[in-house]
Amino acid sequence: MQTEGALARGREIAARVESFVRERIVPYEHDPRLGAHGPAAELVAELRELARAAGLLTPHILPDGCHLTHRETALVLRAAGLSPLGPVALNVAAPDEGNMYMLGRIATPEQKEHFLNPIVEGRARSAFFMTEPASGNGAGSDPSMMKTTAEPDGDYWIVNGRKAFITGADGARVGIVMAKSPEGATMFLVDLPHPAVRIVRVLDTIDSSMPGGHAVVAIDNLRVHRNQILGESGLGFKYAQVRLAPARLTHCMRWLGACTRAQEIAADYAVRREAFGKTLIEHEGVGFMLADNLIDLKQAELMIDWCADVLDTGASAISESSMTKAAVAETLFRVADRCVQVMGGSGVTGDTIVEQVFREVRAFRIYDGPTEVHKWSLARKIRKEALQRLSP
Amino acid sequence: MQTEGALARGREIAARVESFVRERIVPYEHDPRLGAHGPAAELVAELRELARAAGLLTPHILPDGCHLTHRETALVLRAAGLSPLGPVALNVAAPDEGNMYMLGRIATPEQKEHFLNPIVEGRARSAFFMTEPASGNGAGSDPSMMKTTAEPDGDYWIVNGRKAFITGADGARVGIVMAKSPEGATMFLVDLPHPAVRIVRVLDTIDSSMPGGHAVVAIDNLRVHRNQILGESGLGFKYAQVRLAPARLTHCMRWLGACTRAQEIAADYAVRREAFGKTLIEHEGVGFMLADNLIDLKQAELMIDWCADVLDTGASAISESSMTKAAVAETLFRVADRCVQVMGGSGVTGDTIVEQVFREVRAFRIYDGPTEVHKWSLARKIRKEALQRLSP
Amino acid sequence: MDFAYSARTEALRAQVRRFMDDYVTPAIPRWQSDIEAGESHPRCIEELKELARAENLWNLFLPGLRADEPGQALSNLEYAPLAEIMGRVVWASEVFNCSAPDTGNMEILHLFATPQQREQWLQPLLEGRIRSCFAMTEPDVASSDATNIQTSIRREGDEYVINGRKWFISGAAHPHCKVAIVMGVSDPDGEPHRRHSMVLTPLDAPGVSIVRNIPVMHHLSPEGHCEIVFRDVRVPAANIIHEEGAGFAIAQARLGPGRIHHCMRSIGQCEAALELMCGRAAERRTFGRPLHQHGVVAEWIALSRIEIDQARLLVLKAAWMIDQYGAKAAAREIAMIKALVPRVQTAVCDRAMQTFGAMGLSNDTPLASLWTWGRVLRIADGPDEVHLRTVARQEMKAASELRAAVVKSRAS
Amino acid sequence: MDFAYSARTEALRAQVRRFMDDYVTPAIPRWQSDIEAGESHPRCIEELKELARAENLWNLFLPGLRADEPGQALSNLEYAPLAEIMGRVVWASEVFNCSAPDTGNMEILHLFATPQQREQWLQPLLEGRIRSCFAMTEPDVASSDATNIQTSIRREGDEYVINGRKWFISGAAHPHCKVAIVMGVSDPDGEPHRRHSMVLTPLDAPGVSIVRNIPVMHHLSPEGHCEIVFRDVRVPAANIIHEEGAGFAIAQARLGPGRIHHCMRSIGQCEAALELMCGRAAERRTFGRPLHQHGVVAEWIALSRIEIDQARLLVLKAAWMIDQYGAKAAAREIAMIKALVPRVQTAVCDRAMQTFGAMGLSNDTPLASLWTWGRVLRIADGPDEVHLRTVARQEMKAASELRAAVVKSRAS
Repeated sequence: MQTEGALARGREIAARVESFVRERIVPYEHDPRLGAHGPAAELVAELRELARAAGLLTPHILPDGCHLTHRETALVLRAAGLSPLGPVALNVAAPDEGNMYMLGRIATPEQKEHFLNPIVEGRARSAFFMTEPASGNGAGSDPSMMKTTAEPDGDYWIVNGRKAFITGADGARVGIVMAKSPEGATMFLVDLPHPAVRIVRVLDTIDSSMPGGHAVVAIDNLRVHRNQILGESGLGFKYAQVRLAPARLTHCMRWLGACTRAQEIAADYAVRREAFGKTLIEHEGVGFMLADNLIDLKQAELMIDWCADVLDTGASAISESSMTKAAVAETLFRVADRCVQVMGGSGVTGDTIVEQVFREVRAFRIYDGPTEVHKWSLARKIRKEALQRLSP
Repeated sequence: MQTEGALARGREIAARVESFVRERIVPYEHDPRLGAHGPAAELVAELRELARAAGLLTPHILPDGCHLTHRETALVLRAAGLSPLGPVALNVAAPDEGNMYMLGRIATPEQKEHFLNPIVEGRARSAFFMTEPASGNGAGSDPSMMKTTAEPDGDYWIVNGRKAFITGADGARVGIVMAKSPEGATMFLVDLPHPAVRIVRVLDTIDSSMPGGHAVVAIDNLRVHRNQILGESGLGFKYAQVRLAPARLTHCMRWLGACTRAQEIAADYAVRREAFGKTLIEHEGVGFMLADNLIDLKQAELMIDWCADVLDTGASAISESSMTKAAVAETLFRVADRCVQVMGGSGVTGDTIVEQVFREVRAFRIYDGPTEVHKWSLARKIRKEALQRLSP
Repeated sequence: MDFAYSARTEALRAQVRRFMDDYVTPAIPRWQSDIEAGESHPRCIEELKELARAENLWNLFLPGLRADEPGQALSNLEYAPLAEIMGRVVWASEVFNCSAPDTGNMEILHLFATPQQREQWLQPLLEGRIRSCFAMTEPDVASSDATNIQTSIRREGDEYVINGRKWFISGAAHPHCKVAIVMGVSDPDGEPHRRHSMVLTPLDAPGVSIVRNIPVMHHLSPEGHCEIVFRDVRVPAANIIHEEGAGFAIAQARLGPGRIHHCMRSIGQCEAALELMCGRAAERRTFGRPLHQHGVVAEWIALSRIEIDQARLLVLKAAWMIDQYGAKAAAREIAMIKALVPRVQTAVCDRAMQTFGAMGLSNDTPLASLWTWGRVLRIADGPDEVHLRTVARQEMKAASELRAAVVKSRAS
Repeated sequence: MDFAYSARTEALRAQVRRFMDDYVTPAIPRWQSDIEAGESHPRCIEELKELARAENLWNLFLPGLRADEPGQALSNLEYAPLAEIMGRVVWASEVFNCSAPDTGNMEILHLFATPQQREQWLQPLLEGRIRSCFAMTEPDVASSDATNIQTSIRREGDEYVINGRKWFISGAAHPHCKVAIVMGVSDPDGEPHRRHSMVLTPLDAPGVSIVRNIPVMHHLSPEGHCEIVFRDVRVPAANIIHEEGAGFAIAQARLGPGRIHHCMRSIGQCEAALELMCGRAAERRTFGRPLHQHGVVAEWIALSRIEIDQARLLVLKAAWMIDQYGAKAAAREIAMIKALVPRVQTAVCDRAMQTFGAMGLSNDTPLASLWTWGRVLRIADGPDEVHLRTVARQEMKAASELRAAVVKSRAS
């Protein structure tokens, strides 16, 4: 738990981010360069130029390379998320934000210089090649079933495998590829595009906020120098854990921002639109949906802040972030669903961001671990604790 | 938001309360003196003697008459609530706890001496005579429709009316009676029992934790001296507001404690009991219910702490306490319902407190404002804010 | 396909409704005051039974009722809407000799009773002279998996010796309750589904003790949900039902129609709760308008109507399937309604209680008691989860057969 | 009461199912590639239409179809299960000349068309030579309250002059779509329910412009959900449907059977989604066992089956009521299914998507698209809230009549 005083820095940045997003980024929400697979590269560059000029690019990483605390990050990313374009514009979007976090903690100075800095500067996008196709008994979201291999070859490693749902792979300049070496799971840093890393196809999915969309990727005889191993061979899962809880949480922060804005839009609509002789919000069916949203948004915020506090103590927060991710994804989906319903016909068109937020949050209930996987691990934790209580 | 340091006092008291409740009070949970209308007076006295001996009676009021902060109170009342008998034993139960809070802030020194001190000392119970019968178009939960009257008669007032659902009226020694004087709503302090204040009947309700149950009361020509007016004539609703948000919140705290214990009991049951070849908790249907509870309990806790923080700033927290009361009552009911389901047949018997907690929390969704009344006022707040946003 | 009740059903519905209006509803205050006076079997019941039998509204639940047995034989589909009407008053079924658990017990005996069992137990049950209970659930094991049942039924010469503990034995506290059908293990080493047997056990046999009448959700039923201990209870070997090892199969068979009855009674209770809710919503005003003009209350009313009508149709379809194809073919539908209807009942009653505010928590309306009873039904006779598991298994089986058929038809 | 489909219905179900298996399903890839190539009316449709018409699987939705009109006349109850089968492939209804909004339009014209209107529009529609759209919803007003409709239809001599903006006009982008039935205000000072009229408006009339095909939930329908502007559009006065001021009444009447069709198609989509879910649950393993052995997935399968079966029964009952007593008598049931079925569809599809994990978010299965379509249906044609309001009003009315009857019978 952090005092108000300690959060002042984060509040100040968040306030600037909020004004910037509302004034400069929101007008781009109907830009024709927004495609089914996310905003086009040219649009991303244009938005980032605005953020750079405002001194707000990558606002959660300080000039000395330190990150804001997780609680401060929550304030900033919520503000960035007020538009689905905000996180991309400010360079706090997935997967770059999580990748920067992990590289900042594990990469060598040379690796940082070559791979991390361009991402931090908003000049390069990155992708995290972990998930594998479910068909053919690949890993899906279960990392222990990974089939991609890395075999040593002198100073080099040869990587082969198939990856699926790789967010932002199309157009990324930095790849972090997870493969199984003789020592175990290992991460390799790769310059992209690379002829051995082939985008098989970019999926058409219901979400559309992330540049490059989600790709199926084939890796055939990718040759990587051993200097490009992130950390040590065999410790890939350990590093993934470093990224895991914070990255779950930053998704929650961004989508909380988006749903907060959706609620504003829905409330504004409901006080203007009339039906059956009164404004929509005066109909209890509508007013109660918005009241439920008010409560749900507050609960999501409190869960995020709580989990951020735990992370700021230095704990890994594995189960806290599971609780938070499962609760926040489901809660925000209900919020977005109600906003759609309040908006009626306008809610299912692209005329406001409500429709997009609804689709995005639906997807969020699945990526970074479906709700059920988190509950499954929470049930195991409860079991373990009850057994300890009964026979200490 | 309060730092860990500032909460140390509350934590220390709460830890002692928790041990006391678990070790000394829980064994009374099958006491035959627990009736349909709450624990009998003799049992209450016996439990309070234990608390007094342990130095834990009325633990949220310090020897100098000051109260713990609301955040500290949350810690202490959660611990007290771990048994449905805990709050009564420790003298932090409704309605006494809220009455002590209000009297501590508004009563004159003489009134405190006569009416407040016996309650603080756990020697007297009190009742708050506000709600009126719904039939005959009485007030129900809408205080502006109050029909009980107070007419001046020299130095005295004559009070006449009908009250309903008066918790703890049967057996109370201190009554706070709300009536409409020519100046408006007014509160009168009354010594009970009193021949003019007649318990018409004590209702059979689904809850059973509160001594004296809930009574229908007839007040006929009750004569009260003007010294017994609480504060000023006509300011009754203002004083009720003083009590309102904190009393809502302490209900949330106590029932959070009770549901926390119900979850422990259900989890312990689920790791021991077997069905279809494995323990219950290994069945996902059961494990997921307990995981949902883990999340819900955390959300309830966070809402309570947030609202307590707002109260501790000195704000009236009317809408924050509406959000919290509505959210926590519904959330805890789901928790209790799942505990019943996990426990199977045992869950619907009195063999554990799970069954009682389920009934109590069902009632909590209605008293202190049904969930829908809170949502109704939240919807109005949203409307007001949206209108301000649109035409500032 | 036809959604209208048959002419015969409509006539019976009118008759039962009239009987309820003329005799049962007016007797409620007498019943209530007898119960409050500690009477476990209010006197009005026997008077009403005579009236019902005189109108031949008797044993309506038993499709196989023989011509020489009292009452009239109805199909499950014909009986279901009558059970709905009876269900509106919790104790009314007994008046028509249609109350659980006797109905299920009579069904079993009708199928399997020896001439001696028939004379000793079935005939008095059909005539409403005695009542019975069904002793299956045990406190120490998850009894929704019937193979877990542990009570021992050991053969010794010409007798069976019963040892074990049962709970939630409904009806055992009724003063007319004379016999229990006890399920237990007769062959501990047998194949799991052939291990159990059922024996008729007189409640006055030495060694049978009713330990307590368990308050369920804080409510003490006059007929009881009892905990019973059987200690070295000896019954004649002739008291076995059907044959040794048949216990599990009989238990399975027993459940179908009984669940239809329970569910239809619950539907009747839902209708009663919805009527109360509508009445309250019409009369009571808050914030300047009647409750039914508050959108949330209107929505509760609408959702309740939708849920009730859907649930009724599914229960009726299950009844129709039992009539047409037998209880086994209707196993999926029976599991569906058992998982569904108690949820609907608790949802509808919960909304009705909320509409009544604090009054909904009191016994001034029947809602709190209906609601808690609905909550119990989500657990009694197998918790929701067990029935959903059955439905899922059947669905997976059907889906895999369908996929196989598609593959085959493409190959051909 | 009988829950079996009639022999005729069973035969037709088998025939339609076979037609789908033999012709429609195999054409899906061709349809898909045509659509991806930008074709708004894939060629396979016209081929399939000829085959369907040859089998007389044509105009099955219209109970009043005359002997001299193409196709066969079925009751709503007979057609409903066929709509369920057709609904499994989103574009299949057109093959049988049973697609919305033409079905509703043909119904109206069948009732009200003048001989000239019949020849010019109804006959080509019945023969599947043209298509039509229904222009009611407006962006600027809450159109679920039809009295809000603002488009002006002004009489000028022998013509009507139409001015207004409509949106979500389904089918308007279909290349064969030739005519819109436009609802608008013809008598602004009239009594609210007599203010509106409907006129047949050719889409090629000067002043009609299709402003855009609105992507709905990020999905661009080839047939379109269009925004259309009418600016000083002139049509002959003879294009009025029925009479001036009849617009509101016709709009009400049009909705009943159309909602049955929509709902039954949705039920078919639920069945398709459940099949996919079961298939995935059988094949995919996580944490060491197949998904269907994970309790939560099994529960989803069971709940989906229960919800689908209940919803189907309620839709069939509504169809039966329309056949037996007319759409007006079935108004409550129609509102119930409109509020219910889209919720069931989104719930079932949502679970199926969750079972597929990330793949469920992609177009590699039809689930995401079915789910978003179900979500749209919770708003299109009146949001849930409006229909629940209707149900609640009917229920309050029924309950108050019942209370009055009880009071009266007690008094007598």
